[in-house]
Order: sequence, then C-alpha cells, then structure tokens
Amino acid sequence: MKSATLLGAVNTALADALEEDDAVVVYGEDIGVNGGVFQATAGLQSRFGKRRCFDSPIAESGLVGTAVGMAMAGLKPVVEIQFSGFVWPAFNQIVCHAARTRNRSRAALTLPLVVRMPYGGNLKALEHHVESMEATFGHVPGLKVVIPSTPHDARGLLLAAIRDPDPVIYMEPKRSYHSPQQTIPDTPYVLPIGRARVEQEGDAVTLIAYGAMMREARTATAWFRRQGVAVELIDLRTIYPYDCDAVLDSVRKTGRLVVVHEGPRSFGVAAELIALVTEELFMHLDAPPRRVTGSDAVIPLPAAEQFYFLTAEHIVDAVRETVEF
Amino acid sequence: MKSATLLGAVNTALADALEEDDAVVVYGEDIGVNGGVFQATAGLQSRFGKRRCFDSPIAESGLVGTAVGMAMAGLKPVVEIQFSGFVWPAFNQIVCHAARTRNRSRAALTLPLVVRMPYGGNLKALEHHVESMEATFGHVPGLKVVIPSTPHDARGLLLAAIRDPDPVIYMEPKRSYHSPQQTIPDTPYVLPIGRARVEQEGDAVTLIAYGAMMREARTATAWFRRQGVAVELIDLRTIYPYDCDAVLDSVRKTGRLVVVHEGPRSFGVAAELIALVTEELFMHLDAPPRRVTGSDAVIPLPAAEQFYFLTAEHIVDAVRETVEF
Amino acid sequence: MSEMVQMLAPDGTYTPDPAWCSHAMTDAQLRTAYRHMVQARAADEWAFSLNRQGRLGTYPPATGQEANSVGAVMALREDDWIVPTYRELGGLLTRGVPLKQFFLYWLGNEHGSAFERELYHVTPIVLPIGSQLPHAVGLAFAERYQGSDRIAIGFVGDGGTSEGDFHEALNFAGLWQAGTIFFVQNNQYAISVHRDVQTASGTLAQKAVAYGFEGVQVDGNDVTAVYAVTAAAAAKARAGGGPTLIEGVTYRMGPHTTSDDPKRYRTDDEVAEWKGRDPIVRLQKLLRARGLMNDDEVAAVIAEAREQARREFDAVEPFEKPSLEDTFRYVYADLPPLMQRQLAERRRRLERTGT
Amino acid sequence: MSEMVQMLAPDGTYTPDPAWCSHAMTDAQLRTAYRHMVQARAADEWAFSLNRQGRLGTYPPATGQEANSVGAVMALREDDWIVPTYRELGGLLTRGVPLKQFFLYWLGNEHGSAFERELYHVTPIVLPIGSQLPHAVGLAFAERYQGSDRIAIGFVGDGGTSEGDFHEALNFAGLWQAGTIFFVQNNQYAISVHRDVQTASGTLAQKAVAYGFEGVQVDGNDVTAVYAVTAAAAAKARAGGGPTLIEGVTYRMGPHTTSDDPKRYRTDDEVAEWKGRDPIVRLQKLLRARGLMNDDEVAAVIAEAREQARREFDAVEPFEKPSLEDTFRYVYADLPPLMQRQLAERRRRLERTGT
Ligand SMILES: Cc1ncc(C[n+]2csc(CCOP(=O)(O)OP(=O)(O)O)c2C)c(N)n1
Ligand SMILES: Cc1ncc(C[n+]2csc(CCOP(=O)(O)OP(=O)(O)O)c2C)c(N)n1
Ligand SMILES: [Mg+2]
Ligand SMILES: [Mg+2]
Repeated sequence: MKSATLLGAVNTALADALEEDDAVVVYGEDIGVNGGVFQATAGLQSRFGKRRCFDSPIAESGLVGTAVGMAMAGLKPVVEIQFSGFVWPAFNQIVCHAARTRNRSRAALTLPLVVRMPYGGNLKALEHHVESMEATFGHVPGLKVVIPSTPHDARGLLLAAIRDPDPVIYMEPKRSYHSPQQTIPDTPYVLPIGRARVEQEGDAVTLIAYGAMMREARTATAWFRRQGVAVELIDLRTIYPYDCDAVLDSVRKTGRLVVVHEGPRSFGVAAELIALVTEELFMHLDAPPRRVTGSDAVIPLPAAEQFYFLTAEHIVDAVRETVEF
Repeated sequence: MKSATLLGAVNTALADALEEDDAVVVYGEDIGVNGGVFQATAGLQSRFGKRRCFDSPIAESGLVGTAVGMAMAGLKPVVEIQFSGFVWPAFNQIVCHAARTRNRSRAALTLPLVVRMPYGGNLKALEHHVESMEATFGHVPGLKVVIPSTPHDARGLLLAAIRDPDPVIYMEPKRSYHSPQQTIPDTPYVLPIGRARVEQEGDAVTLIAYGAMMREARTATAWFRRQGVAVELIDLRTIYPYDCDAVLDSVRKTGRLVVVHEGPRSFGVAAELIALVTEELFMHLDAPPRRVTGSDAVIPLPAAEQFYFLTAEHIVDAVRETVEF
Repeated sequence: MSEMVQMLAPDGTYTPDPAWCSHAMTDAQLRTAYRHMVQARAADEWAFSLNRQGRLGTYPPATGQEANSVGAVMALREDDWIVPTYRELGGLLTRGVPLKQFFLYWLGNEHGSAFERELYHVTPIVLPIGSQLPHAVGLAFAERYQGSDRIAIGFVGDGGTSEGDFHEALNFAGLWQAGTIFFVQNNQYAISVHRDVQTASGTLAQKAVAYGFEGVQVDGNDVTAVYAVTAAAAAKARAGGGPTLIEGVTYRMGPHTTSDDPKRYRTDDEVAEWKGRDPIVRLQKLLRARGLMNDDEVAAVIAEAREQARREFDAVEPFEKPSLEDTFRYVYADLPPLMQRQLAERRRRLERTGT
Repeated sequence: MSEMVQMLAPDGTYTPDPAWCSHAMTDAQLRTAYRHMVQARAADEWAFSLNRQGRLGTYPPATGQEANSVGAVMALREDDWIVPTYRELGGLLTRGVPLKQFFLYWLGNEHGSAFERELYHVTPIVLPIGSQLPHAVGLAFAERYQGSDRIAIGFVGDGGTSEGDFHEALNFAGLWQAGTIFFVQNNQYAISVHRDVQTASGTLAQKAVAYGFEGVQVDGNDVTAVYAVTAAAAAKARAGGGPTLIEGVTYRMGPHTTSDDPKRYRTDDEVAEWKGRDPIVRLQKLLRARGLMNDDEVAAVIAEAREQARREFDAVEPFEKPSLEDTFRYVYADLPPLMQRQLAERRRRLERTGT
C-alpha cells in the first residue's frame, strides 16, 4: 500500500495501462515532456518513450478523431483534453463516431478509447477552466461517463476505463487532484464501471454526489452524524450508465433524496436521478427530493465565483430541509 | 388569414424578418438558389438578393462563428444547420461564444442571432437525420431553445427569435413540416419566447409535449376526451428558459404529469420537468410522473426505427397508467 | 502547383505521362477496372430505380465518379484501409464488399455497414461530412505502430474540404508522416453548392501546401491517371514517406441524392458537357482500341453487371427484420441495467399497444 | 513562398525593403510605437510580479511579443475591429484600452472584458484557442454589408493554426473576400509544444495558399516590418482586395502563464538567443541612431510606463466587489422566471449559511 493523491492515482493508472498493454497510447496537448499542465502524465514519456506517449497539436477534434481511427485498428488510445471546457471542438467526433461506431458497424469495429479531462471549478481559475458538463455527455447514446472522487477509485476506474471495450469519458475533479490523500494498493486493480459506492450507510436521507462535490457532501454527512442524523452518502462514480439499482435501493430505505452537483441545474444529473426515483418509488418518498446544484448562470470569473460554487453548508441546509419535511 | 404549413410558416417568418430589417441576413448550406434541402428558404434569394440570402461552404463551426462576428457588429444573422444531427461541429462556437458573449462582455456586445435546424425523426431518414437533442442545448447557460409545433407558432416564434436580443436555437420538427396546415394571419406577428401554450384544458392529468410529439399527444388527448377523461395538454414551445409557471400551475390543478419527447430518456427534458414538479409540488402529486420518451439507444436506421419512435398509443398507455394510479 | 494529370483523354487517346508511367495499368488491370466500373454503374442505376419504385430509401448516386473510386482502390493493397464516404460504391465493390451488403445499408439496416474487419479493412459508411478523415490518419498511425505496412485512404468530397476536420486530419498526417492518402472526390458540387463557392483555393490539391506534403490534381474521369497517381502515393506512404493529397476532378452525373432536384442549380448544358467525359465510355474506347475487349465482351460485362445488381438486391430484399432487442444490442458490449429497464418498458408497451 | 520580411535588424541597422517601403513608419510613429511597447512590457512585468505577490490571478505574459502586437494595431485605423487573444496587451494599449480594464480582467472580473463597442472596437478576451477567428470574418463582412470600410484583424497563436476554426475562418474569408487580416503571433510555442510539433508546414504564412489569398512571413520582433506588412494588408482589405495571412515570427520570453514552468521544455540557451533579438532594444537602437530619443528620454519613457502600470493597478485593486445578483444579470437581456427562482434559492441559502 502507498499513499496517493487523485492526480498521482491517475498517473499511476496510466502507467499501469502502458505497462500491461502495448496497444495503449497516451497523447494530448502538452502531455509529453511537459507531463501535462497538471502533471497527470509526468514521467510517462521518459519511462515509456515517445512512441507510447506524445504531444499533439491543438486540435481537439483531430485528437479524438485520430483516436477513433487508432481504436478501429486495435489500439487503445487514451487522449487528454486539457480542460473539459475545451472539449467542444471534439464533440462531433465524440457524438458521431466514438459513441456510435459499435452500433453503426454492428460491432464489426469497436472502440476501446478513453477521453480524459479535468473538470470542475472553485479554484480561482479562468473562463472555460471550471465547467462541469457531465450531463451533456450522459445524454449522448453510446458513451460511458465516469467521475472518480478518491485516489483509490481514480486508479481503479481509469484502468477499468482503458480496458473497457467501449469509449469512456473520464472526468477528473481537478479541485481534488491534491487532496485528500488515500492509501492505495501497490499493484494494478480495476473497479467496476456502472457501480455507485455507498460511502456511508444511513437511513435518514440519501445524499448523492460525485467528483469534487463528494468532499462537501462528506463534510455535511459528518456534521449530521454528530447531530445523530444518519445520512446515507452515495458516490455515484458513473454518470452513465449510472447505477440505478443502488440509487433506488437507498431511497427505498430512506424515503428521502438530495442530489448534489456543480454543473448547471436545468437538465442536469440531479434532474435525472430525481425523475427516476419519483417514477419508481413514488409511494416510498417521504419528502420532496432536492437539488443542490449550480445555477443556469454562466460560471463567474474568480472575483465572483463564490456566488456560483457550492459549500458543505448549502448541502447541510438542503438536507436539513429534506429531513425535517 | 391564409392557410400555411409549418414549413411555409418558417419561410414566411424569414421573409417577414428580411423585409422588416436590413440587418437580417440568412445563410447556410444550400439555402440560396436551392432554397434549402427542405425548401425552407425557397424564393428568398430571388426576392431579397444574394446580399441578404446566400450559400455557405460546409463548415458549421465557421457558419455559426461568422454569425457571432456579424452579430457583434450589429447584424441579425439567421443561419441554417441542414439537419440538427450536423450541428456538433458548431457546438464549440455555440457554447463558448454565442451563449456567452453578453455575459463575458457585460453586455458591451450582445448577439441577436438565430441558429435554425430541422430536428426529429420517424420519417425513414438516414443516420444523423433524425436526432432530438434539445436537452443538450437547454443545458448550456446562455442559450434560448425554441421548438414550435404548429404553423402559427412557427411564424410567431421565429420572428420573435430573430428580433430577440439574445441567441436562439430554433429547432423545427421536420416531420411536421407539411402537416397539419393551419390558418395564420397575413401580417407579421410575434409570440413570446419562454411561454408554453395550454392547447387543451383538463383536470385529470397534465400532458406535456412539444414539436413533432404534439401530434401524437393531440391524438392521445382526443382519445381520452372521447372516454370522458380531461387531459390538460401543454405545448412547451420553449425548452429553455421553459415556462415553469405554466407547468406548475397545471400540475397543481391536475396532480398528475406525463411528459413526452423523442430524444434520449436519460438527462432529457422530461427528467427536468419531473424534477421541478416533484421538488415544488410534492404534496400535490397524486401519482408518479411518467416519461414517454426515446430510449438511450442509438436511433436505429429506417428498417428498425419503429422500435425507437413513439406513437399516440404509447402516450395513451402511459397516461392511462397515470390516471388509474 | 503542376497541371492536372491526365493520360487517357475523353476521346480515348492514351498518352502515358512520363512522370507517372512507372505506375501504368496492365492490360489485365484495365479489364478489371472496366468490370468494376460497370458493376458500380449498374448497381447505382438499379439503386436509383429501386428508390423510384419505393423499394429503397434515400440514396446518393455515384454515377460518373467510378474512375476515382475504382482507380484509387485498385492502386492499394487489398488489406490497406479504406475510409469511404457514402458515395464510394465503386471502391467498395473493388475491395470485394458484396453488393448485398451495400443494398442492405441503403435499405436502412446497420448490418449493411458491418464490414468485417479482417476481410475488408473498410470502415463504416458515415454521413457527417469530413469527419471520417481523422480516422484514416489514426488507422495509418496504428498500423505502423503495430509494425504493419498497411496504409489508409480517406475519401472526402469537394465540399468536405471546408470542414475543420479536413484541416486537422491533414495537419496530424503531415506531422506524423502518416501513411494516409487523402482522396478528394471533386465532383464539382456539394449538393447545390458549386466547388467555386466552397473555397477560393485555385485547386483543392494545393491545400496540401498548408501541411507540408504533396498535393496532386488528377483527371478523375481517367482511371489510368487516378490509378497511377494513387499508386505512387501508396508506394510513398508504405515506404514511410508520408501522406499525399489527391484531387480527382470529376462530375456527379446524377442528383445529390434521390431526394435532390439538380435542375434547381445546374444547367442541362453543363451536364451534357460532362457526359462527354464519361469515365466508362473513355475506358471502353481504350479497351477497344487496344483490342482488349470487343463489342460482345462489353455487352456481356454490362449485362452481367445489371444481372448481378438485380440478383444481389433480390437476395437481400426480404432480409430478416430486426427486432426490438436488436436495437439495444450494439450500443455497448453489455446492456447496462438502466437500459435493460428501458427495454423492458418498451417491450411492455409494444405488447400492450402493438406499437 | 518569399523570404521573411525584415527591415530593422537585431543590431539596429535599418534597411528599408523596397517592396514594403510605401508603408514605412514616420519618426513620430516610431516614437509612439516605442512608447506603447515599453508600456506593454512594463504592465506585463508588473502583472507577473503581482501574481507572484498573490495579488493577481493566473496571467499569460506577453513580454517579447510587443512588436507584433503594437505594430499590427498601429497599422490599422482606430475604428477597425481588433479580435485579440489573451496575449495582446500591446495591441489593446495601442488601441487605447485603459490598463485598469486589463488588470480588472486578470483580477477575475468580467467588467475587464467589457470593451465599449463604439469607443474601442475590440472584442472580448477569449480563451478557446482559434475560435475567435471566424468572428473577425463575420465582423469584416458585417461592416462592408453596412456600408462601412472598417476592416478586422484577428490574432491567433502558432498553436491556434492547428484548430479547425483557423481553417474554416480563412476559407470563409477567402470566399467572401472579407476585409480580414489574420495575424499569427508565432511565438514558437504553444505552452510546451514547439511550433515544429504543431504542423509540418514550412512556414505558417504559406497556409494561405489553401484559401487563395496571400500569406506573408514577417520578423515579428521588427516593429517597422510588422507595421509595413500589416499596413499593406489593411490597405488591400479596405479597398476590397480581400484577406491576408501574416505570420509574425517572435518569441515568448516568459512562461506560458504564471502557472507554467518553461524550464521543463526549453533551454536557457534558446531563451538567451532570442533575448538578443528583443524588439524593444532593437527599436531603441534605431531611435537613438536617428536621434529621435536620447538616454534621458528613454529612461523617462520607461519610468513613466512603470509608474503608470502601478498607478492603474492601484486604482482598480479595491474594485467594487460583484454581488450575487451581478452573476445573474448578464446571462440574458431579461432574467427568465426559471432563473429568478434559482437566484431566490441561492439568496436564501446565502442568508442562512453565509455562503
Ligand atoms: C457535417 C455535415 N454537414 C452537412 C451535411 C449535409 N450534407 C450531406 S451531403 C452534403 C454535401 C457534401 O458535398 P461533398 O463533400 O462535395 O460530397 P458529395 O456529396 O458531392 O459526394 C451536405 C452538405 C452533412 N452530411 N454533414
Ligand atoms: C480549444 C482549446 N484547447 C486547449 C486550450 C488550452 N491552451 C491554452 S493556451 C494553449 C496554447 C496556445 O498556443 P498558441 O496558440 O501558440 O498561443 P500562445 O499561448 O503561444 O500565445 C493551450 C493549448 C485552450 N485554451 N483552448
Ligand atoms: Mg461534391
Ligand atoms: Mg504560441
């Protein structure tokens, strides 16, 4: 066992994959000698050579599009989009090709590729460096969308994503890159895509979060624990296909639901989970489900970002409303 | 008054706008001498000249990007994307510029531009010619998203969109281009963006649809009327910012909700409306809200499309479940 | 930028170009090319007619463009990758893709685009213009990475050169010295938009200058020139010399698709003029002049091609109807629980409503 | 492709190029250029230092690139549109945008990017690489459409030439004969990626061949050459002669941003070599040689520029803190009811939790 940050775990998972399978190639903007703007790929080029790990021009569509071609011929490309706010030039390749080639070719061609990108904000970053648009990918038929919140999950899920026979959008909560640390195994392991993780059991209310919001959700959960209120905290981990059974099992037990995410509220992940739960568990619900989410405003530049991003206090406030309903 | 199809109404609204304001320009692929692949722009180039109405190369990003620039300098460009399935190369321009320039510049620059596109399927069309991805646009901060279902609405909403000071994504239900016909005024008029239309009052259940699905929803509503069940049928018309008051008012009255759309279920429009209603009207709900939507599968090619698309019978079935709950 | 490469003139005179004659077609190849071009033409005409009979969906005819499609693919090794557009019938036939599969696709069945990888090395038919070109670069990269000397050809239309993906693909290819041939089917139109309204570039071939590699314009109705130029590009690519951009100048004789009315945007005179440059007629003249085919043989080839088109379509027309389950089967390797619920709900509605 | 245009050599010798001498800078212009370049350098250094003091957010220094930025904008009319990147401080200053506004932006306030339209004709600072270029084409189109002879300049980095939007913008401009100048700030790097890993194109200027208009490579550390080439392009554009692509060859002396460590990817020797080509030092040599500025004047310009940078930052540092309401105010002309609900909810939480 060794102590790792989420960033370190990503780096380790990439090394695991490069080590275990020569079909894996890692490329993207500044990921070679520079090791990526966050250092997620640090040391990989010197360890595995320029054949396996190399820089690309600034051309996100070409980046994903060439990865589609590589995957068609049997490689397992892992591309990095420098910030999730800069993925949109590649959206056409993702929607029309990455997501559809299996279906279009009746599985004559399948695409084991991964598109990694740091996402999320609340770190005084510039415009387009703070977005959380996971629901946009979740709405695209044919994609898997994974977001880890801990170092342990980050490594296991990234290696699983790379081994997965289908394209995975892997979004890394950059605000959690450096903390908290966690001990993780020395040797490679995988965790199942499509499965949520019950981080804390409880029967008073189901609290669902993922990625960087898990930190705030944990704080809120601990606060309630001290008040004697047992919140069931679930880390969704996979945005699509999300773990509907875990969500339903939990709410069946608690009868109450709060969903947290940083991205825009309307048409967001919380709306989906609430719709599923209301459709399926209408008679089990004891209180209206609640959303603690970003608004539909454009995320402000740093000077006003505190008016957009979420705190543990917001979650506490909403959970309290739900529990006291 | 004159009789018009939805397609004709779109053409008329474009002519209205070109007529009333020299700042309006209409351009896109094949929209000049060809009049558009659906003939939505038929006759406009010969009537208003190549200065006002002209062809563009096949480059959706450039199409929307140049429109952003034109709008910055005071024009009101109306661009056509040939099919909504081909809008993704322009997504970066839409998300990063069309949607954000007002906010980014604190309104020093505003963008009165419209991106028109036919959407939707169930007409034996090819891949990418049948998508309904309105929720994707609804989730982008800064956009308005409008979908008419009738000739009357089509003209009034398109002219409103062109006059609107902000960017509007205007999605045209191509399956309804030719029917039903409707009489519409001879002179230009506008209808408010952001307002739903109660097409049929009722107190048994709220049925919300829009675009091409209104036809099926109407059929289902009429069927229930014959059974003595008063369905309240609402045409949402604006996907963002949707008319939350109209939705809530109706469900407050009926206590039951069914939402219909053709696009993918997960993270779709129905999820959003159900989440809103459950959060706000939990104590008023008498039955679980239901979704009648497309699935998360890739829309099949024509030979199997009937397994994807929706019929009035599906709506009847779901409404019955809701009413009988 | 050099002149357009042409060896076989519209009147059938053949003047080998010394710059390209190391890749002249053999007599046998000329006969093969003719057969494939005639097969493509016959299948195309049959598809068009089937559409008019209401037996086939929207279809984009390729008549007139056979020399580009057949000539380019003949110049490749049979395990080189082909990344087609929706208008490369001749190339698919040349590679050996059964006509049955082609018809199946235009009948609206995904199995029609399921080109078995090891058999054909053809990627699926795709419709988003230009977006297939980066795939051709990735394929070539992957092959070299895996130690193979397979190369890739990516087809695109004149209109497709305007898309950002054209630029990004060529730029990656130049940088990676990828074994990719970019073949522009310049058929003069993108639906109704003439090539001159697509770009102010003098030729489409000269766009290669922006990426540091060679561009060649070729008479796309001269199969011998297309073959020679593509064979040279293939040899270079295979030897690690990097990509080439080829512009094959041709004409789309029919409408853009069966839903298009070309009379809206072009004159009969223009069509007639290009008819005089028909690639099949031209090749036929050469074959006759060289004594490689006589009238009877020509007639037989044509008759057999027409017969084949009908036969293959008949074999597929009553193709097995897909099921509801089929539409969920190929989205992911395993159907996720969330979609299992959706499938179950849909099955329930189907059983209850019959729709 | 012709040679790189240079008139003022690194050692200060000035050799007017006959091809461009109709656009030579006057003595007064040389002095003005010097002042703007020094202002830009001083503000840049102050911004960097402020960041290190924790008083300014992430910042992308422009030191070394002043001749491109100032020379190009000086060659325009003051109501021509400027479409900047995040690294055009010199151009903004030349246009008259107050330094206060520039600091406000990098302090993280949108008002810093609110360039009043009629005053400046400058579009907001944008970060998605390459995506601003189509705007420059649309702006030029719209001006001509409205009967104005204003033109537009669109700046982009060497890295930005790889994006699809570069291609699409240039293609539209060529077709429309738009009055747009595309100015590539080739500073050799896109963060850590060297220009030679960005494209296999011999020069970036030659990419214009793909769009049917002219491309010119210029020494981007020679303000006189940048001015002359841009002025010629502007005159052509204004007269309806269409677009020009200009590649200004320069060097980013500092890190990509204050978060970047350039030692990871480039050598001290390389930096030192480019330091010898400093655009400001070079211009200073010319001014002295011509007797346009003496040591005292040079010192005074530098002192005043440093003083100005401090003064303007101090004036803005305690800028009015935005409110929650501000963050909802500029999304649409009118706040929709749906967002009013969100604002009310957020206000409630703010009042209850203080966050
Ligand atoms: C991204 C995209 N935009 C628009 C379309 C609609 N469309 C289909 S074919 C076509 C014209 C293509 O012209 P070209 O590239 O010259 O190929 P051709 O059809 O002539 O073979 C267009 C605009 C599309 N399929 N994809
Ligand atoms: C579409 C997009 N992709 C990636 C980035 C991240 N990024 C910011 S600056 C930069 C390098 C830009 O290089 P260049 O165009 O040469 O401009 P320079 O910074 O050298 O002025 C990158 C990759 C971005 N801002 N936008
Ligand atoms: Mg064409
Ligand atoms: Mg650069």
